[in-house]
Amino acid sequence: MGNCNCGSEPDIVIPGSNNNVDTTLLVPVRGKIIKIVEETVDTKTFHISTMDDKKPFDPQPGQLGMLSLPGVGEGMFSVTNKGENHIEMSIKNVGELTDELHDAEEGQEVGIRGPYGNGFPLDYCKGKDILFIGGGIGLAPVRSLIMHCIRNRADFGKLTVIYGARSKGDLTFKEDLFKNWPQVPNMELNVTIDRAEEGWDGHVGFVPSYVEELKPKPQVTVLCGPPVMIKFTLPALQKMGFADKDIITTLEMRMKCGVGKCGRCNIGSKYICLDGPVFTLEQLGELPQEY
Amino acid sequence: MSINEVPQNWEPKILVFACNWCTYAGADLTGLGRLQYPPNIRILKVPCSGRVNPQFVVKAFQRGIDGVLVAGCHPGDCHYSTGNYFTRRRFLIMNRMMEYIGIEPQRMQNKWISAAEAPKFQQVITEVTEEIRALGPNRKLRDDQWKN
Amino acid sequence: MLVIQKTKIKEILDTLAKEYKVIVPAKDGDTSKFIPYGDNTEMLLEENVQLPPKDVFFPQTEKMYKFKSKKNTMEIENLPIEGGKQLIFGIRSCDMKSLDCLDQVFLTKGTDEFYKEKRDKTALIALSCTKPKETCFCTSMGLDPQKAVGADVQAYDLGDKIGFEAITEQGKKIIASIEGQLSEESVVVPKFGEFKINVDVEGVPEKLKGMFESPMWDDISRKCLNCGACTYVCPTCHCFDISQEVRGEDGVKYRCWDSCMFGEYTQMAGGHNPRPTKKERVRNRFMHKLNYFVERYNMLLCTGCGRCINVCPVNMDITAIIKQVKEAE
Amino acid sequence: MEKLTQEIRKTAKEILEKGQANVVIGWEKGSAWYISTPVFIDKAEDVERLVWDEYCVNNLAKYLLDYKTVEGKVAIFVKGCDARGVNRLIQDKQVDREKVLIVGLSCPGMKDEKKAKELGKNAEIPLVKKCQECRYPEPIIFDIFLGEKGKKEPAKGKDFSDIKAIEKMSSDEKYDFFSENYDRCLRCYACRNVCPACSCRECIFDQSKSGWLGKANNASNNMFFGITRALHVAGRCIECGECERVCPVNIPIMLLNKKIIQDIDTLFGDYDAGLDPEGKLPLGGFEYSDPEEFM
Repeated sequence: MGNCNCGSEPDIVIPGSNNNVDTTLLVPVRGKIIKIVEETVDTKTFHISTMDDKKPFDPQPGQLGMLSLPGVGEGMFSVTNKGENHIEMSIKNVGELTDELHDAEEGQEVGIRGPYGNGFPLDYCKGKDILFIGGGIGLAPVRSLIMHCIRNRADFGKLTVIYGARSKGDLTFKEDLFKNWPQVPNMELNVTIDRAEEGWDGHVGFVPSYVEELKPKPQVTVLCGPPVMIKFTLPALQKMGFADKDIITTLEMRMKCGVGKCGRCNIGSKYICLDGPVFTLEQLGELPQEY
Repeated sequence: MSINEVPQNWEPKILVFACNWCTYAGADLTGLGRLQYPPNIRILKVPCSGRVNPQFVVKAFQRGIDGVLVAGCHPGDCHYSTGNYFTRRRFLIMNRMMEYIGIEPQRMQNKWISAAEAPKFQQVITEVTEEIRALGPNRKLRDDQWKN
Repeated sequence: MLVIQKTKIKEILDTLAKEYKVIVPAKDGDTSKFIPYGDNTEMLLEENVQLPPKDVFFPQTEKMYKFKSKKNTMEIENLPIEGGKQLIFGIRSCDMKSLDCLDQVFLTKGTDEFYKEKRDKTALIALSCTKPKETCFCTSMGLDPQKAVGADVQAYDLGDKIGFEAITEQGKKIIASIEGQLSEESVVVPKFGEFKINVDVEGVPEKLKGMFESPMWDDISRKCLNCGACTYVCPTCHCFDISQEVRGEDGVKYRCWDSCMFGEYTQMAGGHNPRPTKKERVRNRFMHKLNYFVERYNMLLCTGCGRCINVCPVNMDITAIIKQVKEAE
Repeated sequence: MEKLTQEIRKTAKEILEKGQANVVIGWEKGSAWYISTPVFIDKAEDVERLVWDEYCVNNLAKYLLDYKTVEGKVAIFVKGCDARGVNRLIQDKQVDREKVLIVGLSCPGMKDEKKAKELGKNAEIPLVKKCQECRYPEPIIFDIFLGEKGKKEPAKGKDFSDIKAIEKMSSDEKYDFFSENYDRCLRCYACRNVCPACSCRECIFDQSKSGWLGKANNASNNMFFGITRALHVAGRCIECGECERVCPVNIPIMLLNKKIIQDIDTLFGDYDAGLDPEGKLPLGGFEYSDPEEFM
């Protein structure tokens, strides 16, 4: 697969190794939530930096971070963007930890470790037209690559986004979708919601059919969303003639260690936390269907 | 620390599960009547003594309680008419179980104390406290590996 | 070979105990395991112990760090990793091989400090086997029950004596420290007895790759109780959970053994479980042992110790499964 | 027993061929002569796998829960203890009586697989402990009965001598005894998973997030598990002894269960779980005349 780095062995960065020699692989560094953006009713984006206002780690697009709330627990989340001094994680309220996180306020201290996983194959994507397909919270990991492309605009070709959510209220990253990204040169935005509603004059319909309708012609497709969206979008893409190696997705599994040791996030012999979360459709075809 | 060593200034810690309708009201009355009883108890109000799941008791011992008293309405007086009959059956078994695994019977007691029985509340708490004081601190079932 | 009478083995251990915390196979209530050697230790040298030595390096529960949280602040305090110089006496070939497997997991592709600390500080005196148990099949897994991989010293069960052979530099030092108590004798190492279980694992990992969807998994998993007995007595199973205990403001983060047999193991927040029933869990366990691990680290994750066969309440026999894979079309 | 094995196969074949059930749960020969293990037969041609010998020790009742939401009938072979297990599940409304076809077998008492492993084929192998103490070798519920009754003399009365011995110890001795035993517990949950009285769809011990029982393994947590489990099955334990048999570290789990059985007998009158699928559970109710110790 040429210069794609999906399958390569990632170097493991020992978290916190820069500021505390005693830390080990599984011990987080102390950080804090510096900003909380309310994306939807049940999704918030948390901006996290270290206590001395630095970036906790420098993630590649698509990589993961382990966020912990003292006394509640730890959870693995995709890093949706990074700034000069912070990283961003968009988190949907689905369980105990995420529920507590949603109750947190700016200034809340957290534990953070990472980055984990392989990230998107940047070299492979370089110079190409890229289609981003997202559904619901699935835009979060995809956004890390979109933001990377925007920061390095000259390195990539046309950027096309097809994003859908259940309703207008469920659309995440509204500021990007409607304010920031439309300013980006050679970038096309297509937003859809499942059912028509008042105050929405955009497209209505499911993502897979919208993809078929738009007939985009990218060189690489990056998609993430709920399983049902992926299930119906993939055949649509394949029907349009895209090769499996040019369709890239990112998976999630329950994770505890993040470093390929605790065992649970395997799909076949691959660990999502090390070899994933980013896989091409070609790679997924070689793995058992157990995710 | 050896199992029999009593730390300085040790005071028994006793958890009292008190039913809302009788014993808790009885405890209230004890206070209103200015009847003195040892300050060693922590009262946990439950809607009915029947609410007390035996695992609450084990958990209390795990977390460092020296004795547990489960108290409710007298048989026949239950606010929910029969809750305390279930309590009676359950704790006849539970108390024997705790004794069987090595918890001294004084550490796991049940008493019926009505809303009017302030003197009884005072007396029971005094007795239980003294019995447990005599036994010393409980280390059995204690989950103290997290202290360091 | 340098030998000592079995009856005098305690003298050697006493000498070693001056420098090391000595860990020996011994009886523990109605079971047996590796425990620190002491005056009252009932050593068990006739057969391998029922529980593996993995907890010496990878304890069932291990504190990782402490934290303190008040309102919205938190502090993280690292704990010193426990582990002084120690020595295991009497570890068998199968369990030595299991350390090789665990090393792959914990020491490659990111070093696990908790494991490494203890592994580095532990000297190993392996003991040869003469009499395989009913459930032993280490030879089938390519091991030599009389020659362990990675030991500092190989000890030989010579009947009423034990012979010692230094393998590594550290082993030579160990032997030097007890040399005065040993005598030089020419000995014949007895042949080991016949294995009741023999199974051919040749080609099984490769074949399993294509058997993920095989109906075989439905059949063999039906009787599984999904308890974690096999995984907890397995010397190579290494899955863990990370959890915490909180008392007021203070908390301790610890890791503890987990089992792929449990439903909670892969249960995701939000409800999805990629391995929802016993079929998926059983399949994952055996695929991990016989295929996934081989693909990843180029070795089987089974050492033939037979402990899982010994404890399984419903006779899920890994050797029977290997045979079934072999025979499958 | 060889003859009965043939009959079992014939019966299973008939059941499957006539469509009286979609699956037959029985025993097959395991990977050693001293092991027979549960087997599930869905096709008539597979009935040859079924066996009946003195190592069919597994209680099969628990497997009925796997078919709770599966359409169609399940046939199950039962010994005395399996039958009580099935009854228990029916009593708890976990299993629909209409959905089960019960084939009874008179149990001669099963041999101790662990002892067999040690002693070898030619030795006299003793019965498993649970079978030595068994008072109900005959299935008390069945639709079809195979073979003859009376293969084993039932034990006379319940033997609480081991319980009494512990009761005589001092508090500290008792605690040392139990904590040393539970210190070994691996929390593999084999005892729970095999138990026909443990039928909760979601078990408290799987809810580590609820905070009742941390995943950390120590004597305190393990005893919390042991005591809580004993109390959860109080009045429902059918004394099949499977928990103790399956324990990989040989914890005498039945000492807790039998203590409760003894106390129920003394306090509330003799009771044997799993005999009457309609009956009231001793801890699911009360009598106004129960002993009063809490005045």
